[in-house]
Amino acid sequence: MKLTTLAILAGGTVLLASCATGTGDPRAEALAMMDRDFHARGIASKDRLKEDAVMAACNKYNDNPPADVVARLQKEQLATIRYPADGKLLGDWKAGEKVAQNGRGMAWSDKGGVGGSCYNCHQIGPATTSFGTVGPSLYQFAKMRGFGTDIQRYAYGKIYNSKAFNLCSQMPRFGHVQALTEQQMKDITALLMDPASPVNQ
Amino acid sequence: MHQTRRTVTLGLLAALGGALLSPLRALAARNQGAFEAKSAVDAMRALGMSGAAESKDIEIRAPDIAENGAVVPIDITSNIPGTTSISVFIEKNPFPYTGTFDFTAGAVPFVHLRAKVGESTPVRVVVAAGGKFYTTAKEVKVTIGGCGG
Amino acid sequence: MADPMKIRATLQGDVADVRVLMAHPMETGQRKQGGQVVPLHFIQSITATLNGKQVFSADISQAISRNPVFAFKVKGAKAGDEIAVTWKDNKGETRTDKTTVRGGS
Amino acid sequence: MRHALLLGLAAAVAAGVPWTQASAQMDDPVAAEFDKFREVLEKDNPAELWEVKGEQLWTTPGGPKKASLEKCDLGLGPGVVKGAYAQMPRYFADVDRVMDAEARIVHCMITLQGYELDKLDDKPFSSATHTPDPVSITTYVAAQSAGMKLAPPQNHPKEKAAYAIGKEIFHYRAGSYDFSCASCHGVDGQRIRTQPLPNFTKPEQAIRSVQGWPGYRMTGGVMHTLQWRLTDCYRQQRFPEPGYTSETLSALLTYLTVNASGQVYKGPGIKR
Repeated sequence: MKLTTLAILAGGTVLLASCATGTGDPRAEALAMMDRDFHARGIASKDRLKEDAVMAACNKYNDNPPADVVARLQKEQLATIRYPADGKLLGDWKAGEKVAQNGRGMAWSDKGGVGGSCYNCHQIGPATTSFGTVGPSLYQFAKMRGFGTDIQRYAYGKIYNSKAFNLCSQMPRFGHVQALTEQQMKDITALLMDPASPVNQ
Repeated sequence: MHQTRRTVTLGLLAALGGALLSPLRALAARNQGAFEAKSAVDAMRALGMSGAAESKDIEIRAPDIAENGAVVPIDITSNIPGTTSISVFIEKNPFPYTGTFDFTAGAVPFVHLRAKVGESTPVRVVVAAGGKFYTTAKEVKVTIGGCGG
Repeated sequence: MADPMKIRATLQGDVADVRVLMAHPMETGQRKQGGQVVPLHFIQSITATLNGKQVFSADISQAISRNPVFAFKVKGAKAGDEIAVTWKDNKGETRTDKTTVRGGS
Repeated sequence: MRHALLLGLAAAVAAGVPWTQASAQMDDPVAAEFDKFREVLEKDNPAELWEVKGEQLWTTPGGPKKASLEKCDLGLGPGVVKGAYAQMPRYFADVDRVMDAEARIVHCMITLQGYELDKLDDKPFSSATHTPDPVSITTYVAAQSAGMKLAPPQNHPKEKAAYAIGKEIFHYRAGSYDFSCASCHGVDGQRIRTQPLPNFTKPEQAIRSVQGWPGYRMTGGVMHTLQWRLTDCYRQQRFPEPGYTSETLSALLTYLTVNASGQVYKGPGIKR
């Protein structure tokens, strides 16, 4: 009896906090709990806790939303990509290597100076053996895929907004969330695409 | 006058402290020159260990690749009879000379220590035995781990 | 005041295996905290005695890891013998802790 | 044999041989080398220094009320420490919520010793020069469960709810980089840089989320608890900060610990 009362009370709190339609819905309760428990720190504002439409679909469907949802949202994400106004997609691969090595930025302990964190998850240049394996190897990226403009646009676009190509990709949307500058993204694209880059030797 | 007395008192205190701490080490002062040397060769020269002979009777057990350069475990055993000390030089550290371990009155010539290793480097060991010096080295690699953030 | 060491001395035959944990920052003088360099602060010397007689000593540098760990072996020890370890750092601070040798397996 | 293989592969990689040829074999020798020396490091773990300190803090009267923590109920009755850590997180009726070990210890410090939460959670994590008391106490409490099987209860409805909610939180993607806990710890056999990433959704790997914590972290040479581990994961996930000893962290710890149920907890460990 007492337990029931407590459960109803607890359910009531959840209702107020998250507008969940019923009690005992773990996802709704999780959202309400996190909303209560997280706070802003440094540059990491509280609104980062909110899922946008893409993450809401990925979270709800365990990274595998229905095809029509995927098609609609990917189209929207594709439309967010801003290609360089000067039409040049390739920067300096040496600068790109530095950006790729740098794993800092965007955390509450950071102030500025965002890196691409690329090596955290990908093999890229042959000189670095301490690379992650969360993402595919990018070694010989253009050598294997071709050096053409279409591949350049794909590489730049993928860095800018990975979700335009694979909705629930684990890769961040570096341009979309304004983590990397246009120049940094050009430089990383050059690291992957420049025939002189060690990636393509 | 006052100044002199204070200096004398301090000197006595230091001597006493040293004596209480370690009757043997009070005699051999810390070799500051060796600790401040920027190369293993210079440090060994400062310690009078130049020209140590290569020896297979010194065992160094340390990782081929260290998980974290902040804490690299090193076991050193000398199988050379009459070993009195083991000295360690981490060659590529800013100050390679890491320390000397002295064995007296029945201590087995073995030491386990953990050191900071800044980059991949040979770890050189010099053993003193019967007034002579013997040496060997082992390569330790240091990698980048984690997110780097 | 410095925190106590943790010393273990276990017999293996007539050899005491002595293992020492020390609480010390071992600052290299190169680390920065809040934009300021943390000054050099490290243990410089260690001595160990068996029943008051010195058996092991060391001069060490700041390259020894923070919260240092050392192990050494003393021959001719018996259960109940006293092992004492002393360290002294570059600021003159010192600490001595003792333990009793225990019979091993 | 293994040694030769390792060196050979390291040389091959250094010489620029494409990783695809070397990677399959490379992972294992490096991991094996790390494991071998992890054993050496664990044999004498500086964590013991904080275990001793934590025991003192547990038994010595302290705080504004000058009381010890010996009446603190960690779930097995007032003052029972042995085995308590292995059976947490659990539901506590006096607060009507599920609490993990550190959350419960902090609760006891507040109710029994008279500390204020605001002071305890101002700087709750260890730095090079300071280890907060709850960290030392948690290390002591954890050590009293060494060698025991993890058995966080799943009887009370709120314990079951905490597991289900924790599972949702674990998989919740958001933040600037769209990361969830599962982004790194939801797939087998991945690494960040050279750091292997266990898959915590699988029981046999989930133990690695609990094992070794509280842990002496070689980076920085500091003692850390699971509260720190989860909080720092959220920092690297580019999330805002979760509250110290919050229900969110207890729910996540419930999910992780229940997944590892039945496996033996070895006590405070050493971490990279």
